[in-house]
Amino acid sequence: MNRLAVQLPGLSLKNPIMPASGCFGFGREYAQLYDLSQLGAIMIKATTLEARFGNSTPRVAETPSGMLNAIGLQNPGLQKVMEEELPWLAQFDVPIIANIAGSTMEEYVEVAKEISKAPNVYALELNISCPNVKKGGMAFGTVPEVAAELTKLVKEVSEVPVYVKLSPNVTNVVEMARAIEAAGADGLTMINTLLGMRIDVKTAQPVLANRTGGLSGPAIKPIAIRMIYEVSQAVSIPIIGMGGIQSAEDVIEFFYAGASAVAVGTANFIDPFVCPNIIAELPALLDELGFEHISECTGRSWKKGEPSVYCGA
Amino acid sequence: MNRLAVQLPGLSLKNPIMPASGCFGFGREYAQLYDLSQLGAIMIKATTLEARFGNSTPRVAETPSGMLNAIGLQNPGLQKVMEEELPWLAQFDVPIIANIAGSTMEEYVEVAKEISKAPNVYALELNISCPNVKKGGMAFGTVPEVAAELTKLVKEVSEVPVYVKLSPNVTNVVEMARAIEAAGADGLTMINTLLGMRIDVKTAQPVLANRTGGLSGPAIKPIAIRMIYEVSQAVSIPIIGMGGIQSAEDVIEFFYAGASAVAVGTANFIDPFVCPNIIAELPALLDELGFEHISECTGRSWKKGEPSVYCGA
Amino acid sequence: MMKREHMMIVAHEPIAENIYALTLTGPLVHEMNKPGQFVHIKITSQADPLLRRPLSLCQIDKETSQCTIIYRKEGIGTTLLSEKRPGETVDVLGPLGNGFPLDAVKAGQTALIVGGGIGVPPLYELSKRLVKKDVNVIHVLGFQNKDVMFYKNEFAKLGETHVATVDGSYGTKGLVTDVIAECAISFDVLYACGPKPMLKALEQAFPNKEVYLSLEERMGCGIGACFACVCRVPNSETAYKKVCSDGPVFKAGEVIL
Amino acid sequence: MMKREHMMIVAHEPIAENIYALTLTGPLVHEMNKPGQFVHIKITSQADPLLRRPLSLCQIDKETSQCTIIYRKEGIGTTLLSEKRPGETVDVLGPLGNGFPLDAVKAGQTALIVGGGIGVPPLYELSKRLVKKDVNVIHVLGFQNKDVMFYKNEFAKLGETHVATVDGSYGTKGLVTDVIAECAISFDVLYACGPKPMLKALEQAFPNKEVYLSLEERMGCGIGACFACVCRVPNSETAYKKVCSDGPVFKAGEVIL
Ligand SMILES: Cc1cc2nc3c(=O)[nH]c(=O)nc-3n(C[C@H](O)[C@H](O)[C@H](O)COP(=O)(O)OP(=O)(O)OC[C@H]3O[C@@H](n4cnc5c(N)ncnc54)[C@H](O)[C@@H]3O)c2cc1C
Ligand SMILES: Cc1cc2nc3c(=O)[nH]c(=O)nc-3n(C[C@H](O)[C@H](O)[C@H](O)COP(=O)(O)OP(=O)(O)OC[C@H]3O[C@@H](n4cnc5c(N)ncnc54)[C@H](O)[C@@H]3O)c2cc1C
Ligand SMILES: Cc1cc2nc3c(=O)[nH]c(=O)nc-3n(C[C@H](O)[C@H](O)[C@H](O)COP(=O)(O)O)c2cc1C
Ligand SMILES: Cc1cc2nc3c(=O)[nH]c(=O)nc-3n(C[C@H](O)[C@H](O)[C@H](O)COP(=O)(O)O)c2cc1C
Ligand code: FES
Ligand code: FES
Repeated sequence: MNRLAVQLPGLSLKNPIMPASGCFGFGREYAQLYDLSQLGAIMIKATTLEARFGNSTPRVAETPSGMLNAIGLQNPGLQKVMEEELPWLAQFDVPIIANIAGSTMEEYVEVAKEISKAPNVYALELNISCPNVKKGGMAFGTVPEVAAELTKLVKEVSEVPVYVKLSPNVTNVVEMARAIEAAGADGLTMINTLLGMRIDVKTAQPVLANRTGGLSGPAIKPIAIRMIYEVSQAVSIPIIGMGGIQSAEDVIEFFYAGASAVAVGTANFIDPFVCPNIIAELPALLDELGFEHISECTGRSWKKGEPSVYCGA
Repeated sequence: MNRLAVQLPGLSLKNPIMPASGCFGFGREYAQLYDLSQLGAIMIKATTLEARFGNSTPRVAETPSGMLNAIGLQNPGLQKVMEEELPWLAQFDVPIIANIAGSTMEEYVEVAKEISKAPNVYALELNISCPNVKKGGMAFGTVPEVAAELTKLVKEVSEVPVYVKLSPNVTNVVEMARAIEAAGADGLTMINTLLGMRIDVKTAQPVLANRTGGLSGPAIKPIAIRMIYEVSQAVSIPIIGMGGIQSAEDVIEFFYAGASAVAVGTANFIDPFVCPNIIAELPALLDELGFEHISECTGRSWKKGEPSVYCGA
Repeated sequence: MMKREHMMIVAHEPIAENIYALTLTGPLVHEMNKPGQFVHIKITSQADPLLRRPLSLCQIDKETSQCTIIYRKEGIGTTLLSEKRPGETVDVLGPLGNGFPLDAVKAGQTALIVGGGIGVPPLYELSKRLVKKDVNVIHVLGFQNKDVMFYKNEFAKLGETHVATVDGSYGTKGLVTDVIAECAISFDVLYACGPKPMLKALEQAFPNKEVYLSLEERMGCGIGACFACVCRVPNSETAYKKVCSDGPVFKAGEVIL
Repeated sequence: MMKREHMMIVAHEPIAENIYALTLTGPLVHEMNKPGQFVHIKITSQADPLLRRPLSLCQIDKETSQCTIIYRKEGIGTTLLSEKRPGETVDVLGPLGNGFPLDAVKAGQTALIVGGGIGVPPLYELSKRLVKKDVNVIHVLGFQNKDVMFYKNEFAKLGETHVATVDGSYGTKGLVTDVIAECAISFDVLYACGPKPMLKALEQAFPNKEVYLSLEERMGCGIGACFACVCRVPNSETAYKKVCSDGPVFKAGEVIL
């Protein structure tokens, strides 16, 4: 029995730990440090139809227990990802979740249609919530009807299950989640970054060239936990949780809130070995907490008095 | 010339530094440590019509560079505040901003009408955004029409200018700000806390008895800065900024974003002398940055190339 | 008076499993008066961990300007604290709260002093002061097991001392209340500090005695301003006491445990 | 190969105003090969400050397993770093990036080495290596003023060394480019590290020479994964180089400054 294995739509994961999109590139750098086959899955950097350079630098700024980024969806474009990155990743025994973005619904649809054909892409993650691009991005992530429409269109063309990535920059995340579930999404991933800003005291100008950026890291963890807690009780599709995860304890906290798997973003920059380390530490932590299988932790903060039942692979 | 003096509707402040509501009680504890007359103003704990006990404990939880609180508007009620707290505060040469809350519009109106008569209350701060109370609180703070209606009703009865405190838990803070400005508010204060949660790894239960709470402290500073940056460009009423301020440099960052004065909340718990310390440090910092008067800093991150003009009292 | 001071560490060592004794020096010691008062410690200068940590005064020595704190390495704050070395400073706010009332018991009378686990430290200074007043002291200390036991000998020097361990690895197997019942200890005033279930049991066991209990609650400010640490008062919907500034020591019955 | 290691501080002292020399020891030194490479340092174990700080290797001594970094106390990270004492450890990820190409210049040829301010440190190991190869080295070092000047003597031991200070408090008053023009220095290859305006001026001044420039950019990961540190490549809308993993040293013209 594998105590960490989890089953999600399209994804049979040896463990529920995966690097978050944009925090792991296409895996090449981390592959120099450890065997990527150890990972539950990999969420690759957002892919758009054409190559994009992204925003001007500076693109990152530090904040208390967090960081702002305004990369602006830099990526080599669909064709290169299909021809170079995904085939390269195929050497590892690890499912890929393709994060896709676009400026128009048509662009999303086109990317989804193509990239979902790649043999090692087992699921899509619709990035409808990137705060760092002028067109698209944000609007798709904040208006339920728009998000639902996009989900529907992508579902129609995708050959693999579709996960939609929720933005935390909304008044009512449950409403968004419900609309997206109703539109046919197979799962949710949450949360993307919070829109933030820093201003340099000496120059009086924003630190980021793009002015605003997305806040990630431990600072946002309590917001992620709250949103997953709310959404997991309102929908029945699974949630891949993220936002400030740094340790095995954090992973358990996300499961308790309602996540069925998690992604680790910013922490990869602080400790490039964080994902394999967490995977290695989880079994001992499960022992300490008295769980047979990690899936028992999902939703435990709101599933009161539920008997401890093994429900894994 | 007083380089720190600022003029706001109803408020002629010797400096723009004030403790934030709920983080300073009614001043009694801090008065044992320093002379409260040093402060620009004091925002007192939210007052409701009747005394409230608030939520069960634990009411606070620590998070990375932040804290969650779910006090639940504990306060001695309007009458006691009018008869005991405000008269006691009158011994200090410092204007009081009365933070008021309620479960219904009527309650807000009643409290506003009475408390605005107190001789040392120079402005009201409508807490339409408290995430820790079941009724009222949140809804008033997230629906523009409701917030506008409440603002109008309170303006009708208040004998002093009315500031409205914005919630960051919204998709579009500019829309809220515009609606509230249009309804006649004299100023805005922002931001209140972000809704968050922590779950105890050992018990699988939320750390706070109330389950969710409001996130404050340095962790939220980049979100506050971004929102003030957006709102200050969209409205013409002044903004009292808050959210994670700990130092004189932080104060300047809030001014650059668009604030005309600031409030310090959580930092009072870490260093009870933080407000007088910041006030003491500001003049040297203004020298270093080359400003005659602190008001020159307001909005400097977006007022491009504006000549440096003295505009203070 | 309460002040904020960067106090210098003069000694810092483990005295039991995950239990450390930290001795600090600085003028602030001269403000520390009552046993049962606590200090609020900021462990790093950075924003993470953000909040101060409340820790009780275990010994106050005005002659040497030193005070000692005994703490258990629990979470991140106390873990970081445990890494500090002599010569470094810590940021201390204090003394806070009202301590144990010494004048509740007279010379020649008997005080029963009951501590559970990490509730034991403040009772040491209390006992020293009572002994100085010629009060007869009896100590009952409860620990999980022998490995986390501390200060047994120090207490024994001051008066009769009983130990209970949950696993029976030292002294009586069981709880402090078992020892009190077993030994049929009689006393005039009871002082206690420890986990809430222990305090509740003591309150119930001695409804007609003068009992003083030191409480713990999660804190924000530690000085009475934030309303984080309130507890309810009997027979009222809205009345409250703050553990940090009205307590941490309350007379049994004063607040609802 | 890049590794993560907790390296021990063996020496740490100020060598000029707000400039510190930090000497570390550990097996990781044996992975450090090229002058111009940098390490990424996590200063506290806590989440604030969150990110690692990129700092260049100034000396690599495999015999003693020691490396030295020279840094300026700037913001919060370097301030906290400056408080660390010998015996403590720091969390180092490295070595990162590609250093200066040593084989761009042959024995008997002349290398002009130009450093500005806190760009000077990586040039010291470079110069030592070139001297070992019997390359003739000429150094031009620029500082704001005399108080923040460092390593002048160390460089002087390796070869001809000129200093410029902005305020004229030492050496030539003005910029490094003034010195180069004034002294009509001739050379085969130029290596430089320093503020961007200096690098741009050098690139423009010597369009027909082989010039290597070490760049700085705000970093997230430091290893090429996050796309924080990119710069544009001439004649392309989308092509880019990453300062952390493709640089920090680039041949002039390779990227747009
Ligand atoms: C008045 C008072 C006196 C105390 N005296 C002592 C003492 O002498 N020795 C000792 O070992 N412990 C004492 N405690 C408990 C001590 O404060 C906690 O063990 C400590 O705060 C844990 O911090 P941490 O960072 O290690 O744990 P974490 O779990 O990381 O702490 C997270 C947050 O929870 C708070 N917290 C955690 N446990 C407690 C607790 N039991 N009580 C209050 N807040 C808590 C922390 O202060 C912090 O804000 C006392 C508590 C109070 C209220
Ligand atoms: C490849 C490389 C090599 C470097 N080598 C050295 C060296 O040998 N000696 C030295 O003194 N400095 C060097 N620097 C600059 C050094 O990284 C910054 O001075 C340092 O990060 C400032 O951190 P702080 O916490 O003191 O400042 P803060 O202003 O608090 O830093 C906030 C954030 O901005 C980043 N940052 C601030 N200034 C710079 C900068 N100039 N370049 C890149 N990021 C910055 C920090 O890394 C951090 O993420 C180098 C930079 C790079 C990119
Ligand atoms: C540098 C950086 C780049 C990111 N790029 C993307 C992206 O391309 N697509 C996406 O959906 N999310 C992106 N994100 C968001 C992360 O995937 C993740 O949702 C967020 O950072 C919260 O997790 P964390 O706190 O663990 O980093 C990016 C985050 C960072 C820090
Ligand atoms: C313990 C606590 C209690 C608070 N109570 C109130 C309140 O009664 N009314 C209110 O408008 N805001 C209240 N706030 C919010 C603060 O006034 C402030 O908006 C927020 O904490 C952000 O500022 P900070 O990060 O400096 O704390 C409270 C905050 C804290 C931490
Ligand atoms: S901890 Fe703030 S009132 Fe007691
Ligand atoms: S710093 Fe992450 S790619 Fe260079």
